[in-house]
Amino acid sequence: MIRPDKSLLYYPRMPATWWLRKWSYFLFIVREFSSLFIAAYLVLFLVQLYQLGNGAAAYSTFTNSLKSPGWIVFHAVVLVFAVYHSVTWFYTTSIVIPLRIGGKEIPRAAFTAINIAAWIAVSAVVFGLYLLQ
Amino acid sequence: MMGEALPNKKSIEPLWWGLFSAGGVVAAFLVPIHIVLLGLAVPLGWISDAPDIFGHWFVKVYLFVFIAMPLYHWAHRFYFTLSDIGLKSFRKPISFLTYGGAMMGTVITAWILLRL
Amino acid sequence: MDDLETHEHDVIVIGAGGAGLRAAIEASTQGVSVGLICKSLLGKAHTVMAEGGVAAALANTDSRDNWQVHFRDTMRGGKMLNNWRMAQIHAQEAPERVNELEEWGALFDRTADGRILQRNFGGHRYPRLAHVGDRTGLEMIRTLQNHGIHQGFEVYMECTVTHLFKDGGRIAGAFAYWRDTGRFVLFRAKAIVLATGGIGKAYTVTSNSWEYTGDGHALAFRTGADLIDMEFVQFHPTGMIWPPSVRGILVTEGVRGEGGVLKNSEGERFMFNYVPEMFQGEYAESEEEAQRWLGGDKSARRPPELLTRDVVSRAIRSENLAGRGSPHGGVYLDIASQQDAEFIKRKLPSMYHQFKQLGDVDITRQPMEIGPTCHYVMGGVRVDAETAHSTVPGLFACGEVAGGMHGANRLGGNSLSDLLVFGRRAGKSAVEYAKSQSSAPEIDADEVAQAEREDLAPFEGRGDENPYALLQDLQKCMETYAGIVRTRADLQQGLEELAGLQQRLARVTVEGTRQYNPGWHYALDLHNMLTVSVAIATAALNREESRGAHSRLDFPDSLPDMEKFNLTLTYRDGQLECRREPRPEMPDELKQLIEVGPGELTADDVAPRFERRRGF
Amino acid sequence: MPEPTITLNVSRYRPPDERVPTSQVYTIPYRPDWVVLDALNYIKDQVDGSLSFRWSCRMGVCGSCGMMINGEAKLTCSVFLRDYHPREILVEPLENFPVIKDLVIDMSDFLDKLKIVKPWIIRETEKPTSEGEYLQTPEEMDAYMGFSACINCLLCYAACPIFGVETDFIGPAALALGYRYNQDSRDEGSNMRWNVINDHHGTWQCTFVGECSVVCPKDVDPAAAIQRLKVDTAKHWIRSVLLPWGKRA
Repeated sequence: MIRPDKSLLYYPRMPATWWLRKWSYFLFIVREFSSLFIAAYLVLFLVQLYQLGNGAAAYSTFTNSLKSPGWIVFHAVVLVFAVYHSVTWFYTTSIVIPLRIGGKEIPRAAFTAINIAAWIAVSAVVFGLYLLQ
Repeated sequence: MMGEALPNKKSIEPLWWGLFSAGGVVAAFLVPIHIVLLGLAVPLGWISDAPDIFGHWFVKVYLFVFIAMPLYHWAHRFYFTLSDIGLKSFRKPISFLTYGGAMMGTVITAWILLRL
Repeated sequence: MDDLETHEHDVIVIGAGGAGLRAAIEASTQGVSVGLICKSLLGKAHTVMAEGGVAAALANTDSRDNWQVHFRDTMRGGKMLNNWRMAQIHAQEAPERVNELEEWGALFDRTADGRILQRNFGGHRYPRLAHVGDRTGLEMIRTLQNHGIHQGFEVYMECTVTHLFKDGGRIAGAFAYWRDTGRFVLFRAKAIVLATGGIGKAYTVTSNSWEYTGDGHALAFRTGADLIDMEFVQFHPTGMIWPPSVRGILVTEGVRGEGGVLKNSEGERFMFNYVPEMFQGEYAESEEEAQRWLGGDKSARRPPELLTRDVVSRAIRSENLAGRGSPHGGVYLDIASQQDAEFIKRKLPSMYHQFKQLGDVDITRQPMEIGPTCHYVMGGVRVDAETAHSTVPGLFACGEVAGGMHGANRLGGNSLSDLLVFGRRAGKSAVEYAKSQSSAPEIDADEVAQAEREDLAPFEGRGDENPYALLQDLQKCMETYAGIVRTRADLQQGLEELAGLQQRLARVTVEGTRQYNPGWHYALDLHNMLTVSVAIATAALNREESRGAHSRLDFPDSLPDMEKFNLTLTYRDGQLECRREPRPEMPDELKQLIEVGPGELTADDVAPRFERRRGF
Repeated sequence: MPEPTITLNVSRYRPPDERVPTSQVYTIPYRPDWVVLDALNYIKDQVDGSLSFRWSCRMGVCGSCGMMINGEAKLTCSVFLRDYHPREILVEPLENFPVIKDLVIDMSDFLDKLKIVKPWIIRETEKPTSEGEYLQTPEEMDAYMGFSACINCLLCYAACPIFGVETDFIGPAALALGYRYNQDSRDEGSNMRWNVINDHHGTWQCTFVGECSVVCPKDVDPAAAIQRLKVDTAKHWIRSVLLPWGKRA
């Protein structure tokens, strides 16, 4: 491809704050950052397991501290991000791996709904198993 | 601009992406209920704590997957997010922090679970 | 001239629509250096807007089809004025060109057993148009573009050619400007292929885009090549007419091919009243028969909505003159009453969206309001049928800019096959010609300097004429005096006004710099449009009969004597010369094909195709 | 009653005198049935003949007239003034591309990218044309038909922030084209495209913002194509790592 003159072109620069320009971009960044909150939660949970390994006393000191309003708020916030992750994940999965029934792709919303139903079922099972232990 | 023929290098990105995907699935299905159970319900006293459950070996295997996989999910997303928002010149150190962090997290998780 | 950017190729192709791309692909596979120059972006040329399909007698949908019937339909559609050899080559080679395109990756709608599906179109005896929905042109140009980009020819994009140079009698090169910088560039070449498309922008209501300013016609003409059949400008019967901003935009003939019917304001299917003598007995005579045909009954004849474009356009005009037109001067095209919504959306997705989006009309429920729109020029550079060589040594032409193939009227779908068949031939013979030239032609420095002066003239502030105003006046003049119907008085008046416009053009002044300056580009395009407009009006004045797309109110009949020649225009010493070029005699076996009924052609010719299929 | 008007705030860039874009305001008669392209043509024909922009078909198929309309990538032949009136309309060149003049962008880099995904049918053995077409059932065609409707309008590149950050990214339209050929039952060349698709600037650069598919005027869905390429590439990678002795191109 022959182009005559590149020297007169104006090259726009993308500002680092591009994700503030559009609501959809912002939601994208929120989705990506949800992974950070989830990871933070998992690290906290790891600490809990570590304390469990240190004995009953250490463990109960730690679990008692989780009752403080700060940690409750932390968990609530992480939960919001985690749920956001789940919902967006199920929707994107419907795009990445199209579900075909009888040769036809089923609507993405329907596939997302199926995924969400499965998610609720899995959560119920985990909840139930924990209660039954 | 890249030329017509790209080097036939064995990119490792499919591996990271595979781990990221697996982690995303685990996180999507399991993290919310765990937060509800252990982060809210138990501390708020709605249900009683049951630490003994963590001692079963199959729960340990479950927890290993539950914790380690989403760490790769985080690593992959965070690495790209930071470069998307303008830190692409620091790609190398960021990749050490993220993917390296996830790998270290995997080892630590295994160690913590084994000493339970 | 020393500091002028210069490129050298064996073959230069001007125009990157279907014909130009096909020519460049062919030329570059022959191992010579090829340059492809286009004035808009690669892949955006007018071919992209073709909708209905590409005509080729593949005989996939109806086994009775073969090249002989296609040839016959083309000749009869062209009112026998076609260059018969071109029509023959076209009909014979089109299937292979379509298959080749398919092999390069083009997507086509398919029959249940996996072959290319074909649809009905006006003037084609059998379903013959290979298509993909109603975006066949897009698929074609994309396939050619994608195939072409790894062929190794050089593409000069957004680069407009304004002059051709000769060395002695033979072609030597081209002078152009880059649209983005306004700088000039010189191309040296042994052979040049013109593939610049048509002239539709000379009319107010047109389906054509801004590129269609008759550049190739005018370049060839000024270089001394003959133009042929310029009186024949096709008005497509179905263009959008409302709202005003979309006036002229094409509504594919595929709508009628898929069952759409034309109705006047009284709800009558008026086309039954307009079957010309030539086609008597080939079209359904009642709505009942037309319905049976639509239902797939092979004994029923096709509905009269599928008559050739010239016939339908004139019928629409007559209905309006008789007071039975639609509110905005057209008629109604109705597919909603013929097919269900699902079918329409699947077969005509672009039309559905186009009307929904631009016209606020749901074509699955409401009729479309449509009217004739300037669509195609049958006339063009006179070329040799086998080689696409013009009368200037080294200058070739293919696609819409070439004349002869379609005679007095083109059948829908034949342009896409035309540009494949003759694009390839032009590329091939340009290479042969270039290889036969022992010495590289020289370009005279004075001529280059003169070309530069002429192109820069609009910046010199010679007057206060605005190029846009001039363009609008030109379009209005052509629409009024050289439109769907003509008279001697109108054409004479038109020529007089064109002479006035010519003088105003010398006073055109543009503002701004040379960088991407649309005003300047228009000012230069206007030269070509005026040249072509004068050619059209002159030829139209000289053909004193009505035939195909050329309709004279003062000579309403087709005259057998006038079938014996084409009108040829030559530019000599600043004067336009119009003469009658006798048509070469057609061999008897081809004559027979045209005279006998189509049913008698099939048996022998179809059999070998099916033998081959089974082997595949 | 005065004639209703509408205001267009149009980005201008006129090198070599101006080296950064400025904006110019035009107030013109308002016509509800006009699209933005009609308004720009009105300005060019009646108000300011030096305003540069690309357009061609007026019917949403050539893909020349893409611009940013109030910050959204749109084909200007398909957005109506009535959707904005009486508000002002901000018209800018497509984002993420170098600007040549006013609303005209340089897209030559994109054409190079198209080439590297090898958008043509690759066969292990070629078949002569005289044997007729490759057979392909309507179902096989449906598998890729939606991904073949691209008109190269570049709206997806303008909407992709990843391309904005890293212009070496092969990008939505070109990758979708590669996917289209991989999905084509007539094609046997997906191994030949693997390198490009598996490159860091190929699919892996995409973080699935998804805006490309939102702005696509032809519903091509490049976002889906790229994610599916990731799945295919990951499978291919696993095969090549676990079965390195297996057949590979």
